[in-house]
Amino acid sequence: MVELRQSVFGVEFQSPVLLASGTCGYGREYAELIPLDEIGGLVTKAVSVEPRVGNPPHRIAETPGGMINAIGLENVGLRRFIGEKLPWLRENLRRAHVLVNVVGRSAEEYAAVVAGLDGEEGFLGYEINVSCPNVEGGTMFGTDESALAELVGRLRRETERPIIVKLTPNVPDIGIYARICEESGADGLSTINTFPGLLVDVDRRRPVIGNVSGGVSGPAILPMGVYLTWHAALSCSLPVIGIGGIRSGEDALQYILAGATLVQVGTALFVDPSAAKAVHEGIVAYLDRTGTGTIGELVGALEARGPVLA
Amino acid sequence: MVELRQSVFGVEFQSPVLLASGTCGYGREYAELIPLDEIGGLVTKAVSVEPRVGNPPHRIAETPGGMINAIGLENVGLRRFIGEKLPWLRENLRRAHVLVNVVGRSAEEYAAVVAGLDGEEGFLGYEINVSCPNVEGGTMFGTDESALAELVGRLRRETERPIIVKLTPNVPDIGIYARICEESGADGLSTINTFPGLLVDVDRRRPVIGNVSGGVSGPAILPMGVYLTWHAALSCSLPVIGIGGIRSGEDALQYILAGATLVQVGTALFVDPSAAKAVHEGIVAYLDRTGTGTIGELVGALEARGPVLA
Amino acid sequence: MKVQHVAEATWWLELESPDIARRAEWGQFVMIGFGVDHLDPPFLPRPFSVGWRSEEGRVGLLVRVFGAGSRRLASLRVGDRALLLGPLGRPFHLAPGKPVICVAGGVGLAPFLFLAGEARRDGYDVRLLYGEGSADRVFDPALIERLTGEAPVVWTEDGSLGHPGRVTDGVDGAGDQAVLVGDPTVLACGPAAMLRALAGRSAREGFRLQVSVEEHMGCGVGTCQGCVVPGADSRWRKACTEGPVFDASELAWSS
Amino acid sequence: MKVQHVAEATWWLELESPDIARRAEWGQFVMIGFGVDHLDPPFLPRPFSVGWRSEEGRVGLLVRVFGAGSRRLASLRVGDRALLLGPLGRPFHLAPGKPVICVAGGVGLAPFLFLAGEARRDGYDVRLLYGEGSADRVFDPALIERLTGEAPVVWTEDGSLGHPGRVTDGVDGAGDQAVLVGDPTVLACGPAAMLRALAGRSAREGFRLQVSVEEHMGCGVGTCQGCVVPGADSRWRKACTEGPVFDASELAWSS
Ligand SMILES: Cc1cc2nc3c(=O)[nH]c(=O)nc-3n(C[C@H](O)[C@H](O)[C@H](O)COP(=O)(O)OP(=O)(O)OC[C@H]3O[C@@H](n4cnc5c(N)ncnc54)[C@H](O)[C@@H]3O)c2cc1C
Ligand SMILES: Cc1cc2nc3c(=O)[nH]c(=O)nc-3n(C[C@H](O)[C@H](O)[C@H](O)COP(=O)(O)OP(=O)(O)OC[C@H]3O[C@@H](n4cnc5c(N)ncnc54)[C@H](O)[C@@H]3O)c2cc1C
Ligand SMILES: Cc1cc2nc3c(=O)[nH]c(=O)nc-3n(C[C@H](O)[C@H](O)[C@H](O)COP(=O)(O)O)c2cc1C
Ligand SMILES: Cc1cc2nc3c(=O)[nH]c(=O)nc-3n(C[C@H](O)[C@H](O)[C@H](O)COP(=O)(O)O)c2cc1C
Ligand code: FES
Ligand code: FES
Repeated sequence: MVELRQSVFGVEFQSPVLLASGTCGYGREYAELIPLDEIGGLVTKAVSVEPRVGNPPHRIAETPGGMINAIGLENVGLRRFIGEKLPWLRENLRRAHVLVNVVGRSAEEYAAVVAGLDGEEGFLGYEINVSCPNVEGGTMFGTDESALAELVGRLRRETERPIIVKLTPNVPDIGIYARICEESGADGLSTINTFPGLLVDVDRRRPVIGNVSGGVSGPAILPMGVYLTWHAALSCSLPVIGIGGIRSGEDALQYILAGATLVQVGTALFVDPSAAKAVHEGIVAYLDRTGTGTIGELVGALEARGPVLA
Repeated sequence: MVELRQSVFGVEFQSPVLLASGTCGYGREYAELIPLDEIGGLVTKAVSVEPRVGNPPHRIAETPGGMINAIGLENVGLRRFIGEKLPWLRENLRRAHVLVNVVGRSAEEYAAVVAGLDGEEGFLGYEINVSCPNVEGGTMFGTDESALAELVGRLRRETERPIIVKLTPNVPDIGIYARICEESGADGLSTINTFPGLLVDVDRRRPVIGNVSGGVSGPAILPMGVYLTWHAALSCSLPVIGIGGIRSGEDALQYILAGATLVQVGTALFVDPSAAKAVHEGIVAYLDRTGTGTIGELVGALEARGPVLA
Repeated sequence: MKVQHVAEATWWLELESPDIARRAEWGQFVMIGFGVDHLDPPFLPRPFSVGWRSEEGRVGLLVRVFGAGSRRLASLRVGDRALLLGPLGRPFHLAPGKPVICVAGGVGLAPFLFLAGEARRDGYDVRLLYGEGSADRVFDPALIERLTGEAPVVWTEDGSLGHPGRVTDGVDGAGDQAVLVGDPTVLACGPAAMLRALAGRSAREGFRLQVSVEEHMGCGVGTCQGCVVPGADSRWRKACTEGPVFDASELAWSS
Repeated sequence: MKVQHVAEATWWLELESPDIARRAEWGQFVMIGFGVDHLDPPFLPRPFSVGWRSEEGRVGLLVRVFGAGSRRLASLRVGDRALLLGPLGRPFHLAPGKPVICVAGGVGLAPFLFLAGEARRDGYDVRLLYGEGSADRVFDPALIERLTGEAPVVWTEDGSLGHPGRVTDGVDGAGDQAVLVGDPTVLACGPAAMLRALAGRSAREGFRLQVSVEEHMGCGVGTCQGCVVPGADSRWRKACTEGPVFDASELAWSS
């Protein structure tokens, strides 16, 4: 018998496989297709203080080996999330854990979501999405070192639940941001969010995506995600959740060997909702085949010298 | 008759299609497979002051929708480049233009290559590869604003030939670097170089690539390359060469509509050396089909508002 | 798996899927793809209307080639395996006892092959108006008759087959007897411009109109929020779970 | 295009390519892929030794499945099209009039199917030693005899066919008569460990040894510098243009 359980963020995860934010709604939509309570858990679609209407169509399109999306963080907002979405998760997920993906235009907005949710039941903690444009400063928390430190520090004061910061890939040195999160009191990291991309409809001479640019996800970004996960994990001592292009147990193991404690499956769910369970089973098969007793032995077991970059 | 000629960098390019650095050697290797003198030109493998031995194998591997490489800038060095490689290019390319890709560990090394080459014949100008780790400072010219300004300014004083700076994709705002290049005297930009990636051999629990990490190229990065080309082109008034994942005329047109004056084909040459010519012919067919007289009308003709980022 | 070339750039696929065949309702769709090991288009699965089903558990799809994804589907061969998710989405709703007018533009024909045949057997008076650009694109009327029990009224824009003009002209009864009689339910599937024209008329003339819309889809089940179309109340609607069939009055039709 | 399952995980492909068939030399290889429209592995073309050629312009490849790329090649069907680039690389060089000993480990057999048949016809005394893990992996000796004019001496590690042990034992003449006689040229293709063992002996015992090496390849023609192997002078060698066949003494053999 192989052991996939791990203690992370103060609780036990029965499987390292979670569903990625924005690709599994609020869980319920996939309830009939994915045995949610048999995997590690899921991350909700982003929740903001106020509801957001999101972007005009087309919101998604296929790219070589992946897809591009610009949903625009459409979501029902904090109040309706608590009233309409959280109860189902609370009642239906007994063993799988729920992380709430949080976005805001300002540190205040992020803090308001955390403060507003913290007294509720039915979820474990927060995944803080810092790749969202900060309209006030015209920058992003995820690419501004001091803004990130301030944001994480502020959220830390709002909650004792796990705070996991989801980093953006388009920085020269993700290790800097990993360390900032650790020093500011975060409990974990998620790497990575999507890459900015643009797809042109050459016949209409217009962007395919209504929002012009969007985020690229899927198998195409797998090697970048593994690299950034490895780099982030080596740069701090926080547990890291590996994300990007995972569609098999072997893909997940690339992340785990590179240093991820947990992984998330996103785009692959669209291609086949059973992918999440298949990733879990692929990991089990690998442990079996290689005679590895527990998955913990594999986390960060890659034999390789650290990144060349500082 | 459609018109593919354009005046760029003070000369006429008969085609917007060039071969990307590191994917066409020094031209000669592809002479029998690609009608080099019928396309826009080529960019040589990186040239450094001293020869470089490069990285241990494996140096390349396939990734989903692309590949990863860590050649380690193996090259014959300035002196042998002048003695052994340049003469063939000078004698065999009459209409196609040659750019020499330049790397160095310090501004001095870059300057030495440019100074050493400038009096020679057989090439048009320089493509400055600033995504190469600067061993002294532990950083990269391509992600350090002041180092980049200094480097470009310094090279400007060494030569009157076109200086094209090849930018790295892993920065939060490529527009900043585009403007720095313009202000420091560059004549053009190349976007983009490869994305850092890591591929893990899960059975051996080791990186597939001898150098551990490498650069990801190929179709997988096409939407990122188009986005960054668009962003760079909107951020300055320099001509931009679009690079990343191009394998058809339509791919090239995505870059051109997004603002690229020229394009480069790289990884696709490995898959099929005739890809470069096919890209050229695909562009001709598009101009024909859409009744576009000259390719210049298409450069930056994308109808879209600018990037959301500053 | 059966694949048949039925008109210019148009293929008829029959796939084994007893579960979908049993549960499908008129107007529903399936997501068809090739699983996570497949990177070439269609990497994301593509939505196709259920175009037919058999007692034996086969599902028929009418596939027209637009891009690389549909081209790959059209090149499926006997023995190939595809991944089907469905049946998905809200179906058409017929008003009991009232006549049904189906307006099909191009491959918008697909859901009506399914609906017309079964609804007629259920006793509905169904009229099928079917428009294409030209004759070479028309799905064989004899085949349609075999699938649905009656030949369609065909319109071609260039007049190369059936009535000349647009299928929407057929709603006026142009070239045929009047059709908007007996408080009919009009169902439409086809290009956006065709749906918009009908929606305008439905708003002015007050007939019941249900439209099946198209939008890029990711998941097909409501999780990705990728497939939105504008609602009349300036809220987005998900084409996959709130549609693809909408009451025309529910949507915003401003061009 | 002909595809034939010839041993466990091993297929024999015959492709139409008159130009390659005409120009190929013993030990050369081809890059085989599916063109730029194909993203699934093999996205990059893969190197395979020319395993045979016919007067009529067919080229034979012996393909063993290691990963996704070779699996796709093995699943080619009659009528499928592949892209071939070749013939590429430096061939084996025979010493005129001297006996030739081919040592093949696994699919390292491929170049020798080509060489042994033609070299024998050219009057060379060729002996083929062929090792596999077990009998189910062995390419039918009768077929080898048909292709090369003589049955190989087979070794299997588990002894399930032919001589028990490693094919390198065969060089000692173990289980057979002595082979290293008459100033032979030894040619070897197979796993790195096998080549290393032979290179060590060649250095000690002084027989001529040429080895065909493997490394990941991108371009196959010398532009990408992806395929290097370490040279004895601590310079890298490109397996595609300076190899794949090297004099054993040219390479560094330290594990
Ligand atoms: C509910 C529904 C039912 C449909 N039923 C049928 C049918 O019965 N027969 C038929 O031939 N077609 C049908 N379509 C349209 C069909 O899905 C598209 O033609 C197909 O997805 C095009 O894919 P492609 O790769 O060939 O095109 P692409 O090259 O990807 O693009 C061509 C066009 O296809 C559309 N498209 C692209 N990606 C997607 C996506 N992920 N989801 C949806 N559309 C996309 C766009 O309009 C685009 O302009 C239906 C669409 C929907 C939403
Ligand atoms: C000159 C030469 C001749 C060869 N001749 C034969 C032959 O006749 N028959 C035969 O069965 N095999 C031959 N091979 C080996 C064959 O090329 C590999 O088995 C094949 O590339 C594996 O591809 P894959 O996608 O199945 O494996 P992958 O899943 O990609 O990896 C499996 C193994 O294949 C190798 N590999 C991966 N990518 C490449 C690449 N781009 N180039 C080269 N190797 C790679 C690696 O060793 C890897 O461990 C030859 C190799 C070389 C270099
Ligand atoms: C349609 C879609 C919507 C997404 N929405 C969110 C979101 O709301 N918040 C977030 O942090 N990430 C979001 N993501 C990013 C994913 O969670 C994930 O980081 C990314 O897609 C890479 O993983 P993948 O390649 O497995 O999809 C979204 C991705 C997709 C494809
Ligand atoms: C094998 C290989 C070697 C490369 N070497 C160089 C180099 O020496 N200098 C450079 O600026 N870019 C180099 N590149 C990057 C390419 O020039 C190009 O920017 C990148 O591959 C993206 O384009 P593509 O997707 O068309 O390959 C190399 C790329 C590959 C695949
Ligand atoms: S297709 Fe994903 S929500 Fe409709
Ligand atoms: S495979 Fe490209 S140099 Fe050898």
